[in-house]
Amino acid sequence: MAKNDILLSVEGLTRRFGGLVAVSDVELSVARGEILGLIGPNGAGKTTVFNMLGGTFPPSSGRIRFDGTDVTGWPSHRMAQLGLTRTFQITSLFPTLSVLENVRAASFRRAKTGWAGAFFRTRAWREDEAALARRAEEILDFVALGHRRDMPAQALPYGEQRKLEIAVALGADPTLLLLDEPAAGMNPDEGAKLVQMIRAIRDRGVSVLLVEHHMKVVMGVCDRLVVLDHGVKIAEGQPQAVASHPEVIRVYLGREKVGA
Amino acid sequence: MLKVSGLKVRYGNREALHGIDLEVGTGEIVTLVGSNGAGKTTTLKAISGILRATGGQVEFGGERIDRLSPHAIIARGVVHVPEGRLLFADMTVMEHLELGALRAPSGKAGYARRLDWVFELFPVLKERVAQRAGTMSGGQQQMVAIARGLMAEPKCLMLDEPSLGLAPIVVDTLADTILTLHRAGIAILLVEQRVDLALRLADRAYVLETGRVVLSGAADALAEDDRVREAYLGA
Amino acid sequence: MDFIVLGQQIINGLVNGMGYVLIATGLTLVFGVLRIVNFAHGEFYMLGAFLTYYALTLFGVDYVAAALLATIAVAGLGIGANRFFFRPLRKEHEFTILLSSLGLSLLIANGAEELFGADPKYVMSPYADEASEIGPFVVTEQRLIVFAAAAVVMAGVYWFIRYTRMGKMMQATAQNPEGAALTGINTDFVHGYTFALACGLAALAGALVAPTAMLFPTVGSWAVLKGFIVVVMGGLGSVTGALLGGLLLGVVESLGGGYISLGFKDAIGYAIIIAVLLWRPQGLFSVSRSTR
Amino acid sequence: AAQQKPPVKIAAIAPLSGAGAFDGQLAVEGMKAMAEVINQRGGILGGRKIELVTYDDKGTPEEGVSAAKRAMEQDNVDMIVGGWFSAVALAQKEVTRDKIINVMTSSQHPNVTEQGHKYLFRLNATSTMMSDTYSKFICDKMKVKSVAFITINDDYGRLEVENYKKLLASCNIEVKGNEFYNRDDTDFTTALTKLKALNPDAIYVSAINTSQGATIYRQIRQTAFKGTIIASAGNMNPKLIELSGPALEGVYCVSLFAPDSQNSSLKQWMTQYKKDFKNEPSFIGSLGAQAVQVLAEAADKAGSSRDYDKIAQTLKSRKWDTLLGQISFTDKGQAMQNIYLVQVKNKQIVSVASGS
Amino acid sequence: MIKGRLPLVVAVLGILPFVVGNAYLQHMLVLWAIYALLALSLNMIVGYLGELTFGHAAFFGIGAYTSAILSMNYGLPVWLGPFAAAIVAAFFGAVIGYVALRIVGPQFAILTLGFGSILYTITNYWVDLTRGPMGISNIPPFSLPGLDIDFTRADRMYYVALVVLLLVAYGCRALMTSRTGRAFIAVRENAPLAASTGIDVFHTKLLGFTIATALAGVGGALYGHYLRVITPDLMSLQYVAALIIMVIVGGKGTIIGPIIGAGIYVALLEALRVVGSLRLVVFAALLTLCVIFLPGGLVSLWRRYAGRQAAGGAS
Ligand SMILES: Nc1ncnc2c1ncn2[C@@H]1O[C@H](COP(=O)(O)OP(=O)(O)OP(=O)(O)O)[C@@H](O)[C@H]1O
Ligand SMILES: Nc1ncnc2c1ncn2[C@@H]1O[C@H](COP(=O)(O)OP(=O)(O)OP(=O)(O)O)[C@@H](O)[C@H]1O
Ligand SMILES: [Mg+2]
Ligand SMILES: [Mg+2]
Repeated sequence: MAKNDILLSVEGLTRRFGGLVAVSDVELSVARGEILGLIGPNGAGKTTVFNMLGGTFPPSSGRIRFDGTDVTGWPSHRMAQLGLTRTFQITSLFPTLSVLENVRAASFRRAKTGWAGAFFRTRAWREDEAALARRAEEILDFVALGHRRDMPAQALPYGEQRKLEIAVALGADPTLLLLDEPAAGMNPDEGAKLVQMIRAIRDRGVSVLLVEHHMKVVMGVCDRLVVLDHGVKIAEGQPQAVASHPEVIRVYLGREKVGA
Repeated sequence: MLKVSGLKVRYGNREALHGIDLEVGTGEIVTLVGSNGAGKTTTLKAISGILRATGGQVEFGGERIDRLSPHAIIARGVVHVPEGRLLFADMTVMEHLELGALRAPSGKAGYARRLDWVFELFPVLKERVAQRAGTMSGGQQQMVAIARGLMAEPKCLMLDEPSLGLAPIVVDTLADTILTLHRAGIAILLVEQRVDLALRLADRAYVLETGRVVLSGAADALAEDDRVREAYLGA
Repeated sequence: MDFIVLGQQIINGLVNGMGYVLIATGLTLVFGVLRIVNFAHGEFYMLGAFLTYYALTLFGVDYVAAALLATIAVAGLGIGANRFFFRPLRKEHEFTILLSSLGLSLLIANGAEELFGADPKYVMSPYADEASEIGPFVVTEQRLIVFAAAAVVMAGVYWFIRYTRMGKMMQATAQNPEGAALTGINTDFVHGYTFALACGLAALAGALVAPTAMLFPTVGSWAVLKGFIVVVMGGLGSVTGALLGGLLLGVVESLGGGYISLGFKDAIGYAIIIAVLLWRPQGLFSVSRSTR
Repeated sequence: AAQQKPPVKIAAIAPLSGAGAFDGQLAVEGMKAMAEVINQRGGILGGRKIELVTYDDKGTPEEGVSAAKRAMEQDNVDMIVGGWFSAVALAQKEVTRDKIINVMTSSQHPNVTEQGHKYLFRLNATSTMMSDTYSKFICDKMKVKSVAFITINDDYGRLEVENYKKLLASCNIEVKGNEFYNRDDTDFTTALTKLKALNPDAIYVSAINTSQGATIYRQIRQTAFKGTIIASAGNMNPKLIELSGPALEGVYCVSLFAPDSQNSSLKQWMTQYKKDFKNEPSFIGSLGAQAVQVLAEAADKAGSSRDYDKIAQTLKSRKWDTLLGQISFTDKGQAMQNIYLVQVKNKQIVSVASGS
Repeated sequence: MIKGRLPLVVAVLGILPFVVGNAYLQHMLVLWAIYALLALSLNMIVGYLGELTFGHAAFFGIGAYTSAILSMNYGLPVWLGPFAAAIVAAFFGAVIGYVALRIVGPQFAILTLGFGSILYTITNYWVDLTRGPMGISNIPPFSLPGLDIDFTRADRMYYVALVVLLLVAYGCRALMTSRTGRAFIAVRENAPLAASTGIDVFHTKLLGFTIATALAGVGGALYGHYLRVITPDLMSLQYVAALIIMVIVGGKGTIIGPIIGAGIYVALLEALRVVGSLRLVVFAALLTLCVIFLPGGLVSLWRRYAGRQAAGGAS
C-alpha cells in the first residue's frame, strides 16, 4: 500500500482510566476506500478507541494521523472538520428536531453563508439553503428514511434511529466514518440490508471503521478485521483467517458459526 | 398463564398497538418477532405496567393486571428485564440483587436461597458483588439485569433484546441461561432481534407488524415459513 | 485578641452554615431523586418558621413542640405540593418543571403575605437571648441548638439514605427511574416520600433559625438562594456535599464579611462557588461519590 | 346632597409587597385614618369626601413610575402622596413634575427637593436636620466617649455616618468604626462581632426598615454587648419595640412623632387609627396622615382640588397646624417640622424634650 | 405561523398607541416592547442554546448603566447609548461566558447567578461611578436634534422600542435560518453529536451568549432612557424570574413566544388589579395552572390547533 493510500494510522495508542488500562499500545490503519472491522469481547476497549479517534478524549499516549495530519488529542469538532465523523454506541440524535432537520443540522461544514446573508436574504444564502436542503433529502433517501422526514427523531423506532444516526454522520460529509455497533437491535434481515448500505457508503467514497458484534454483518462487509481483547490487539487480517484464529474463537466467537 | 387480549397502546395521539392477542402458557418459552418499530417493546411495557394500555386487557393467573402499577405486577410474578438494562449505575451488584427481591413473594425466607441460585447461574456476579454496575462491561451488565429480575421470583419472565450489544460468546451463555430458567419452570416471553436464535429457543412464536399480530404458531414451524425466512432471517 | 475575633467569626459562620446545610439537604435530595430544581424550597423554610410562630402564639405549646409540629405539617404540605405541581409534569422539559416550581414559590410567598400579613414577626424561643460564654466566645443557646440539632439530623439522614431499604429505593429511583419501577419500586411513593423529607428538613431549618432574626413572608427567597449555592458547590444530589458546602459557605461568608466588608459578604460567597466550580465542575462531591 | 358631590381622590403610592411592605402598610393605614377623620367632619370643599386610591410600588422605581402614571392617566386622581423609598421618589417626581401636586413623605434624600419642582413637597426632615438635633443630645446628655456605627448601605445611611463623624468629633466623641449592611441582610452577627471587638461605649444603629432594625437590636444583645444602644433617627415605632424585646428598653431616639403629645388632631387621629387597624399608630403612619391633612386643608383653602398653582401657593404661603405640630414649607417644598427627642420606657415611646 | 400576515401584524402594532388612547396604557405598551426585547435575548440562551441563566438581569443593568453614564458624564449622544450599551454588555458577556460556559446545566445557571450577584455588588458599592444604591436619576431621554419630540412620552417612545423589537425579532429569525443558528440548535439538542459533525460547541455557545447579553444591554439602555431612573435593583433576581416566566409561558425556542409571553406578563399583572391585594397570588396561581396544563407554552396551543387542523384536513 502506497503511503498516501493510508487515510488513518494509529501507533502505540494507549488509554488509562485510573489504574485500568482500557487500550494498550494498539496499532492500526485504515486505507482509503477500505472497510475495517474492529471486534472483540465486551469491555475490550473498542469504544474507547473510537472515543480517542473521534476526539472525545485524548489518548494517554500514542499517535493518531489522519489524512496526512497529526491529529493526536484534537477535539471532536476539529476532527470532524477534517473529515472524520463518528456515531455513538448509545443512540445519539437531535431528539426534538425532525428527521430532515437532523441531517441539516449536521451540515454545518457544508454551509457557507452566515447570519448576515440570512438577514439580508442574499442570493448566495438562498442558493446555499436550497443546495443543503437537496443534499439532506438525498441522504435521507439514501438511508431509506425519506418517508419519515417530518417526524421528530425521538419518535422513530430504535432501528430507524440507528439509520438516522448514519444519515446524520453522512450529513457531516466525512471521508472516514466510524460506526459503533450500527447493527445492534437489528434482525438478520435488517443486518443484511445494513451490509448493503455500508457498501454503498464506501461507494460514495467514504472509508469506514466498524465496531460490531453482529458477525454476519462483520463478515459480510469488512475488508479486514482487527481484534482487541483487554485493550490489546490479538489478531488482524482477512475476515476468514481471523474468524478461524483459535484465540479469537476462544475469547470472542465461542461456538458461533461465521460462514460468510 | 399470561393472557393478553385486544391490547392497545398510544403515544400521544398515535396508536402504536392496535389490539394484540397473545398467550404464554406455564413453563413455556414464547418469542415475539418483528422488525424495528413493530411494537414489541411497547407490548412488554404495557404488560409490566410501565405504559398504560388504552384498550384491551392483560390477565395473569386468571387475574386482570392491566390496571395495576408496575410494583404490584411484579409482586404477582410478572417480571420485565428491559431493553437497555436500566441499571443503577452507582449501586453495587449486591444492592441490585437486594432491590430485585423487594417484591418477592417468599420474602426474606427465600432470599438466601434465590441468591445462591442466581450466583450459580452467573458465577461472575458472585466475584463482583461489590462492584458498581456502571463500571461493568456490557455483557456483565446484562447479567446483572437478568439476575435482578430473577431475584423477584418471576413466574413469567419477559426479556427484551437480552443479546443487544453482547459478544457472540456471551450470547451463547445467555441462550444456555434461558434454557436453564425454562427448565426451572419459569415461563418466558422473549423479544429478540436475533430471530434465528429466538426461534431455536422458543416453543411458540408471534410475528408482529406495525402493532398487530400477523402470524403465530410453533417456533420450528415458523422458522421454516417462507414469509418469516424472507422478512426476518435474511434468507 | 485577634484570635478571639477570628474564632468568634468562625463560630458564627459554622452556625449559619449549619442552617444552610439543613436547607440544602432537602434541595439536594429533591434534585437527586426527582431531578427537580425546586425554587419553592425556600417557601417551605418560610412556612416552617411561620407555623412554628403560630403554634407558639395560637396554641401556646412550647418552642420545641411547636418546631416539631411545624416540621411535620410542612412535610405533609410537601407531599401535596409534589402531587399537584410536579407529578403531572414528570415527563416535561426541565425548564417547564422549573417554571412550575417558580410559580409555586410565588404562590406560597404571596399567599403567605396575604395570609400572615406584612408585619414582621418574631419567633420567641426561650433560648434565643441566652448568651452562653464559652471561654472568650459568645454563642446564644439557640445557635448551639441549631448546630447540634442539625448535626444530629444530618447524621440521621446520611445513615437513612445509605443503609435503610427506603434509602436504597431512593438511590435507585434517582439513578434510573424506569429501572426502579421495573424492579418493583413504587416510584411515586418514593417521590412523595423524598418531597416530604426535603420539605420537613426545610421547615426544621426555618423553625430553628427563625429565633435568630425577624420573620417575614419573603425570607424564602433568601433561603432558596443559599440552598442552591450550597447544593451546586457540594455537588448536585450529594448529601455529604450539602454538609461540607453549607459549612464552607457559612464560614467563608463570615470571614469575608468580617475581614473584607460586610457588604461584599454575598459576593465573596459567590466568588468561592465560582472558584469551586471552575476547579471541580461537578461540585465538591459529585453524585456518584456520595450515593455510593 | 353632600353624598352626591364627587370625592377628592388622593393617590397613596407605597410599597405594599416585598421588603418594605410593612412600613408601606403602616403609611397607608395612617392616611386612611386621617381621611376618615376628615370625612367624618364633613369632608372638604363644601362636603366632598376624601377617597384614597392605593397603589403598590413594590419599593422599585419602575413600579413607582407605573403607579404614578396610572394614578394620573387612568384613575384621574386629584393629588398624589408617595415616594416612600428615595429611589422611588426620585423616579416618581419626574413623572408628576409640573403636572400634579405630589407630596413625598418619608424619603430623606436631599435630591428629592433640591431642584424645587413647583408642585413637589416633602414632609420628612432630611437626615441632616435630624442628625443636627440628635448629635447635640448625644454630646450633652449621653455619657459616652466612643461610638461604633452599623449603617444601612444607601445614601441615607452614608450621609448619616458622614454627618455624625463631623458632629461627634466636635464634642470629642470618638467614632471607632462603621459597618455597612445591605437592605436584604438578615444576619448581623459578623458585623456586630467586629464592632464589639472595638470596644465602643455605644453602638449607633442606622436602620429604617422595622424588621432589620429589630433583628439588629436583638443581635446586639445576643453578642453580649453591654454598652449603650443609640437608635437611628426617625425610626422608633411600637412594632419595633415589640419585636426587639428588652433590647430597646431605655433607648433614645429623635422623631417627628411623639405619641404622648397633647396635640388634639393627633389624639383624634390616634383614636381613629386604633379603631380601624390592629397595628399601633407609628411615625410612618403619622407622616402619611400629615400628608392627607395638609393636602385636604390646602385644597379647601385654595377652593379647588385641581388648581395646582393655587394649591401649591397656598401650601407655601402659611404655617399649618398638623397632628405633628406646626409646619411650614420652604420655597422648594421642603417642610420644616418639629423634631422631638423620645425614649422607650416600659415599652412605650415617651417624649423627653422638644427640639427645634 | 404569522408568515404572510406579517405586514398586518406590523400595522396593528403601529397603530396600537392610538387604539389604547391613554397615556398609562401606552406606558404599558412601552414596557411590553422592552420586556419583549429582553425576553427575546434571554430566549437566545434558554431557547436556542438550551442553558438556563440566572445572571441575565446583570447585563440588562450593565446596558442601562453604560448608556446612562456615558450620556450623562461623557457627552455621548443619547442615540448612540444603546450601541455602547450593547458593546459593553457583550464585553462582560463574552468574558463571563468564556469562564462559565465550560460548565453546563444547573451548575452553569448557578455560576451566572454568582457572576450576576458580583456585578450587582460592584454596582451597589462603586458609588463614585454608579451612585450606589440610590441609582442614577434624571437620565436624558431620547431626543431628535432640532425637533421638539418628547420621548419621555410613552406614545413616542413606543415607536423607538417597537422598531428595535421588530429588528431584533427579524434578526433572530434570520439567525435561525443560518448556519450559526442551526449550530445553536444542534448544540442545544446534543452537544457531543454536534461536535462530531464539526461544530465547535464552546465557541458556538459563547457566541450565542454574547449576542444575547448584547441584546440585553440594548434593552437596558432603552429602559434607562425611558424611565430616566435606574438602580442596582435592575440586576436583581426578580427581573430574571420575570423574564424566565415570559419566555417559558410564551414558548421557549420560538420568536413569537417570548414576545407574546412579555405581553401576557404585562397585561395580566395589569388586569389583575381588579382582585386588589390578591393580585400576585392570583397571578402565581394562573402561572402554575398554565404550566401544568400548557407545558409547552402558549405557542403549543397554536401548534395543537394547527396540528388538529392539519390532521382534520388529512383524514
Ligand atoms: N470513562 C471510563 N472510566 C472508567 N473506565 C472506563 C471508562 N470508559 C470505559 N472504561 C472501561 O474501559 C474498558 C473498555 O471499555 P469500552 O467501552 O471501550 O469497551 P468496548 O470494547 O466498547 O465494549 P462493548 O463491546 O461492551 O461496548 C472497560 O473495562 C470499561 O469498563
Ligand atoms: N416514546 C415514544 N414516543 C412516541 N412514539 C414511540 C415512542 N416509543 C415508541 N414509539 C413508537 O411506537 C412504535 C413501536 O415501538 P417499539 O419500541 O415498541 O418497537 P419495537 O418493536 O420494540 O422495535 P425495536 O426492535 O426497534 O426495539 C414505533 O413506531 C415507535 O415509533
Ligand atoms: Mg462499546
Ligand atoms: Mg424494542
